[in-house]
Amino acid sequence: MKTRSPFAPLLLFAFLTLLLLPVLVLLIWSVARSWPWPSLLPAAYSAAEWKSLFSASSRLVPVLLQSVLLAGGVTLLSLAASVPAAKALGLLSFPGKSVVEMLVLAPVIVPPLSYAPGMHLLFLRLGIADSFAGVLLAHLVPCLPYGIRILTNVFRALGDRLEMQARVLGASPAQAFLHVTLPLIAPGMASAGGLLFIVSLSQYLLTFFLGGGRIVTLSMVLLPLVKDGERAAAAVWSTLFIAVSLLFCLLMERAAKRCASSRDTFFLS
Amino acid sequence: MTFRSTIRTKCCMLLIFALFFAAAPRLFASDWGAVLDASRGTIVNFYGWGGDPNVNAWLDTFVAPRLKERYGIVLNRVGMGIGEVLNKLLSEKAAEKTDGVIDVVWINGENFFAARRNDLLFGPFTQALPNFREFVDAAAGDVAFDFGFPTEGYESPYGKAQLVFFRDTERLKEAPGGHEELLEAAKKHPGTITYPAPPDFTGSAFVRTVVCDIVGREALVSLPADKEALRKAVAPAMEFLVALKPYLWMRGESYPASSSQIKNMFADGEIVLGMSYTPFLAPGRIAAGEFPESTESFVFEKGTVGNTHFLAIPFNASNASGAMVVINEILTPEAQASKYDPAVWGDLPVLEYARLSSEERALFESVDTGKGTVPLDFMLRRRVPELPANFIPILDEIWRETVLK
Amino acid sequence: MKSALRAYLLLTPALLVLGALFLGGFAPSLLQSFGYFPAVGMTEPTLSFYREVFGGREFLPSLLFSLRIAFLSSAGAVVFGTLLALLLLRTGRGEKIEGALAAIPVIVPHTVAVLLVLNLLARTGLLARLLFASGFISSPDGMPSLVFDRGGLGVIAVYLWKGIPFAAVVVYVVLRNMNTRLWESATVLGASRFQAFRYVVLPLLLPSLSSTFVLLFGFSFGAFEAPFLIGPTFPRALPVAAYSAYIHPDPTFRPYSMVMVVVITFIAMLLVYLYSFFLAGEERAS
Amino acid sequence: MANLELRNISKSFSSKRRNAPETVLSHVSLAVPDGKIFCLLGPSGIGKSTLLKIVCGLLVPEEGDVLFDGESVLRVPVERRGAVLVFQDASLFPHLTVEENIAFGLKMRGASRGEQRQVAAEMLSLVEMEECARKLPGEISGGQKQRVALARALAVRPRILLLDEPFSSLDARLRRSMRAFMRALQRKTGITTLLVTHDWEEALQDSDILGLLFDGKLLQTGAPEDVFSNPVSPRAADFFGVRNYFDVEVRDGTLSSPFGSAPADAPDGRYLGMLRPDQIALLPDAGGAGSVLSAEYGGERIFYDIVPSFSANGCGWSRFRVAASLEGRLREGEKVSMSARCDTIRLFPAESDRREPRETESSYEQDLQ
Repeated sequence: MKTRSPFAPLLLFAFLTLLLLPVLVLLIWSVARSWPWPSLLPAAYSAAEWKSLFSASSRLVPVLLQSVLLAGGVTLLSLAASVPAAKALGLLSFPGKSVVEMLVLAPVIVPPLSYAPGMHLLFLRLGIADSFAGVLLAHLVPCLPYGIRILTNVFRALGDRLEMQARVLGASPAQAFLHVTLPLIAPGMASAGGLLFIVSLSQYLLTFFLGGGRIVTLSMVLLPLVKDGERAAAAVWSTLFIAVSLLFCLLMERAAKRCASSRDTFFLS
Repeated sequence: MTFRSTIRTKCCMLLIFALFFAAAPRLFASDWGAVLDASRGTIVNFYGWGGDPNVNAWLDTFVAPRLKERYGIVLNRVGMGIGEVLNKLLSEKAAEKTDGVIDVVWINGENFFAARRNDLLFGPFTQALPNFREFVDAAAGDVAFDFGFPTEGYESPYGKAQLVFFRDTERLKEAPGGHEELLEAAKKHPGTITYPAPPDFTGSAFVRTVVCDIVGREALVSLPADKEALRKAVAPAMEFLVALKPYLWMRGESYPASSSQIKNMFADGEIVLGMSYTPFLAPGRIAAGEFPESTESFVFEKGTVGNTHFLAIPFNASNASGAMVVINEILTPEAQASKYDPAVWGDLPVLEYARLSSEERALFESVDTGKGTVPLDFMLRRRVPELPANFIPILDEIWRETVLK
Repeated sequence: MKSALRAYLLLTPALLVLGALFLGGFAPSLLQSFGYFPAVGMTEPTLSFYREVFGGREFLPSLLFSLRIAFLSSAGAVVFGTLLALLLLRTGRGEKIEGALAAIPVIVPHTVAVLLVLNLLARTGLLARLLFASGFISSPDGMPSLVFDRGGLGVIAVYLWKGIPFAAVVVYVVLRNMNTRLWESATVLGASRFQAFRYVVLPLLLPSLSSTFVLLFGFSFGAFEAPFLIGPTFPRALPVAAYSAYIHPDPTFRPYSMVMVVVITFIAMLLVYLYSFFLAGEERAS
Repeated sequence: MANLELRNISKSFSSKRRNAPETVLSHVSLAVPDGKIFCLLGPSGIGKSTLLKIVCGLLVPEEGDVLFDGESVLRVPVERRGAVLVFQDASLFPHLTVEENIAFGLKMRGASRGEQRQVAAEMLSLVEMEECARKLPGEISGGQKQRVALARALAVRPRILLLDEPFSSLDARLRRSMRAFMRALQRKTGITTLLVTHDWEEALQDSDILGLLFDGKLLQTGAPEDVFSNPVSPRAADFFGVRNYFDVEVRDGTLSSPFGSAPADAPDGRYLGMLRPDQIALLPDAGGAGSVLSAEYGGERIFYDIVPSFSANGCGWSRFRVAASLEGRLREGEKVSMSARCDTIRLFPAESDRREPRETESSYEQDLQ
C-alpha cells in the first residue's frame, strides 16, 4: 500500500493544515489588539491580554489551582474505582454483565444535561452542593466510563495468567496485585489518567451546576468569554487551557514510559 | 421532598419574613454598627452577569479594594447569568438549603418579579442602608418600581441604564429617528444591521423600544399580562419587525445571541449600527481603539426604554450583613461617580442630585462623558419607562413565535 | 458463583458512583417532566407537559436540527476520518502523526473549538478575509453564513474539527492492525484498489466505523456548548432549548425543560444500546 | 496457463535502522515451463515472499523483468496480471463466507451471480469442502482454510499460481495430506505453479524443478534429485540437513581422505570433502577413528553423533552425523570406525564458506528456518 504519489502527501498536508491552522490563528488572536476587517493580520499587537492574565483580577492562580486540583483529584478517584471494575469486566464473567457494561458506558453518550439538574438537587440535600467535594463527585460520572473502558482493555490484553502464576509462587492476592498486576497495568493507568484529567477539565455544565459559581475552573472562565465575544481574552485563556492539558498529558506519557521501562527491568531482574 | 416539609418550610419563611417586616427598620437603623462588626473579615459572594469586562474590572479593581480597606470584606465576584442564579436559588429552596453561597445578586425586571413571586429574596433591607436613606429618593418611580413592579425594599438601586444606538457616521450618514427611518436605513445598507435575539437583555429592550415607538407605552401598561391580549396589542410592532427582517444581517435568519456580539461585529465593521443598554458604551470603546472614531450614539425621537438595575440579597444568603455593607458601599457618591465614567463603565448614577453636597456633585461633574455620546439630559428626556415586568417574557415569546419563525 | 460475587464486589465502587449519581441525577428530571415538582407546589403527575412540548412549535424543529447536526457531523467525521487514516497509511507518516492527531481533539475542548471556528468561519473571519483579499467577495455580507446559520454549519464545523482526527485515529489503528495480506489477496484475485477497499477493507472497518459514528452522534446530539455558542437563534438545538427553558425565571416552566431532557436522555440511551452492540461486534472482529 | 520467466530480478528495501538499503534479491533469473511446479527452497526471510510478490505485481522490481509466455507483464497491474498468490495464513476475508471468499475474484470481474455460484460450487467440490460453503472463515479449521484459499485462487483461473509456504502453519500430519492434495490438484489443473518453502523434504517431493535461494541469490536450479545429490557448494548441500565435512587432498589424480583413497579427476590441491549422513557406515572398533557421542532414535534410522579423531587438523567438522540402520545398535562412548565409498565423496574448494553445526541437529534446522 505504500506507493509513492505526490497527491497523497499533498492531501495529507492539506488535511493537517485545516486541522492545525485554527490553533495558530488562536495564538495570533491572543496578541491582537485590533484586527479590523479586512486585514489578514492584526493592525496592532499588544501583550495586554497576557499581562492581564497575570494580574490579580484575572484570578489566574486560584483558577489554575482549582482546575488542576479538581481534575487531578477526579483522575485519582476515577482510577481507583476503575481498576477493580475494569478487572471484573475484563477478566470475570458474571450474570448481568451486559447490563453493567451498558451502565458503565452510558455516561459517555448521555449528556450531563440529563443528570446535572437532578444531581444538584441531590447534592443540595446532602449538603455538598457548591463545594469542591460535590463537583469532584459529579465529575466522576463522565470520567469513570473512560477509565473503566481503557483499563478493561488493558486487563483483557493482560489476562490473569501472570497473577495466577504469582499466586502459585506463594503471593497473597494483595501481593500478587501489588507486585505483578499493578506494575503491568501502570502504563495503561497513566495514559487513562491523561484522558480523565482532560475530560474533567473540559466539563462546563457539571461544574457550573454543581459548583454554583464557586468552583471556577478554566472551562468556567472560558465559556462566558467565548459567549460574550471577548476574543483576545478567550484566545489567551484557551491557550492556557491547551497548555495545561498538554503538560499533564506529557507528564502522564513520561510516567507511562517510566512505568514501562521499570516493568522491563522487573522482568529482567 | 414531602408535602409536610414543604408546609413547614413555608411557615418558617413566613415567620422569618414577618419578623423582618416588623423589626427590620428599627433593628438596622440603630444597629448599622453591629452589621459592620458582623461583616468584618467575611467574604461576600457577588453574583451577576459577567459578560462586560469593564463592569467586572470596576468591581474587582474599584469596589473590592475599597471594601477590603474600609470594612475588611473580601468581595468574590462570580459571573453568572441571572436566569442561572434564580434557578440555583430555586433548587436550593426546594432542597431547604439555608446556608446559600450567593450573598448579593444583580437583578431587575422580570427576574426580580419571578424572584419575588417565589420568595427567593431577603428583605426588605434598603431602609437599613445609611447611604440609601441619605442619597436615594425611595419614592421615585424608578426606585420604588422595577418594570412596574413595586420593589418594597427588596432591592437597592445599582445604576440606571437606557437603550442607546450607535452608528458609524462614515457609513450610516443619517441617524434613524424612529422605526420607519430604521427600516429605510436597513434597506439602504442590507445585511449590516441587526439586534440581539431576545431574551438577551439588550435585544429584548430593543424589541420593547420598537413596540413603544409604534404602539406607544400607554396603550400597553393597562393590559393584563395575558399572551393573547398582548399579541393583539403589539401586532403592528411585530409586523414591522417581520418587514425589517429581510434587510437584516443574515436576512434575519439568525440573530446575535448577545449584545457583546453586537459590539464585536460593530468593531469588525460587519454592522454599521449597534445598540447597547450601557449608554456610554461607545466613548469607552472609541477610547480603547476598538470602535472607529466616527462612531456616534443616538436615541429615537420618541425615546428608548430605560430602567434601573438593582442589587438584592437571596433569602438564604449566608452573609446578609456583609451583603448589605457591599450594597451600601455601592451607593456612595464615590462609587456611583466612578462607574459613571465611560472609560470605567458608563453606568448612570442612581443618587438624588439634590441630596448631594457640592463636593459630591463635583465628583459627577468632573466625569468626562467622552466622544460620540448623547448628552445626558437629552437622553433622559427621551427615556421611556420599562413595560411591566411580567410582560417581558411574554413579549420575548411572541417575538420568537412571530418574528423568528 | 464465587467469581460472580467477586465481580460484584470489584464493581461496587464504580456502580455506587454511577448508580447513585447518574441514575439518581436523572430521576428528579424524570419526575419533574411529569409535573411532579413539590418545591413549587406541583404534586399532581400529569402528561400535559409532554403534550404541550410535543405540540409546541419549536420542539420538532429543535429535535430535527439536533438530529441533523449530529448526523451530518458524525457522518462527515467518519468519512473524512477514514480518508485521513488511509492517507496516513499510504504516505507512511502515520506513526509520527498519529499521537499528535489523537491528542488534538482530546485536549481542545468544545468551547475552544467554537472559538477556532468563529475565528475562521465567521463573516469577518479569516476565511472571509482571504476571500476578500482574493476578490471573491466585496464585503462581509457577501460571505455565506457559516456560523449562527440555520443549517448549523458552524456547529457541524466544530464537531468535524474534533471528530475527524478522532475517527482517523480509530480507523488508522484498525487499518494498521489489519492483515495487509487481505488487501493484497484481494488485488491478486483481481480487485482494483477501489474494489479491494469497498469489498474487503470497508466491511472489516464497519464495526469500528459504526461504533465511532454512534459515539460521535451521541456527543454531538447531547452536547450543549457548541450550539449554545454558535447555533442559530432558531431552531435551537434540543439541549440549548432545554437549557433555556431550565433557566426561565419562572420555575413552573421547569417541567418543559425536563421533558426535553428526558427526550434527549431517551435518544442517548438508544445510542448507548447501539454503541454497545457495535462495540461487541468490534471486539468479536478483533 | 503459461510459462513463467524471471530475468535478472533485483530488489532492495530501504531499512530504517541501517541507512544502506537492504538487498533482498539480486539478479535472480528462473524459468518455469507451462504446467510445472517450481519450488523455491530457502531459509525464511523476505527474499522468497518478495519474489512471489514481484511475480504477481504487488511489488515492482528495481531491475529485471517478469515474463508470462515470453511477454513482459511488469506494466500489467496486479489485479489484471492473472498470477494469484496464496499466503501462508490463507488470508481469507473474515467477513465473507467460504462460498463468497471463493467467488470474490469473479465478483471483482463483474461475473454474474449465477456464474459466481456455479464456479464456487465447482471449486468447493474440487477441494472437497461442499459442506462448508456457508461457513465463515472463523468457523473452519486451518487445513480447510488453506483449501479454501487454494480454491479461491483457482476460481479466477489464474495463469500462474503462487504459493507462499502455504502449509507451514499446519501440523505435520495435516501438512502431509495437504501437500498430497495440492500436488494432485496441480496435476489435475495443470497450472504453472511457483511454490516457496523452507522445508527441504517438501521441496524435494513436490517440485518438478527446484531452486535454492540464499541471501537474495539463486544458488542452484535443477531437477530435485540432481540438486540433492550434486550440490554446487556446501551452502547448497546444507539446505538438505546436516552434512559431514573433512579435509581431502588430491595429488596426481588420487584423492586421499580420512575414509581412504580413490582416483579423482580433480586438479591437485586441498579440498573440502563432504558426505551425507547416510553415506557413512559405522562398525564397532576398539581402535577406530571415532567414538559415539550420542545416539538419537529417529524411527526408521538411528542418528549417531560421532567425534572423529582426525578433526584436529583444523579443516573438518569436530563432529560427524551418521545415519545407520536399527540393527547392531551402538552404545554411547563406544569406539567406532567410519567407512565410506570414497568415490561418493563430493569435493568443494577448501576455502568454501561453511558453518560448524551447533550442538544438535534440531537447533541447526531451526537456524535454517
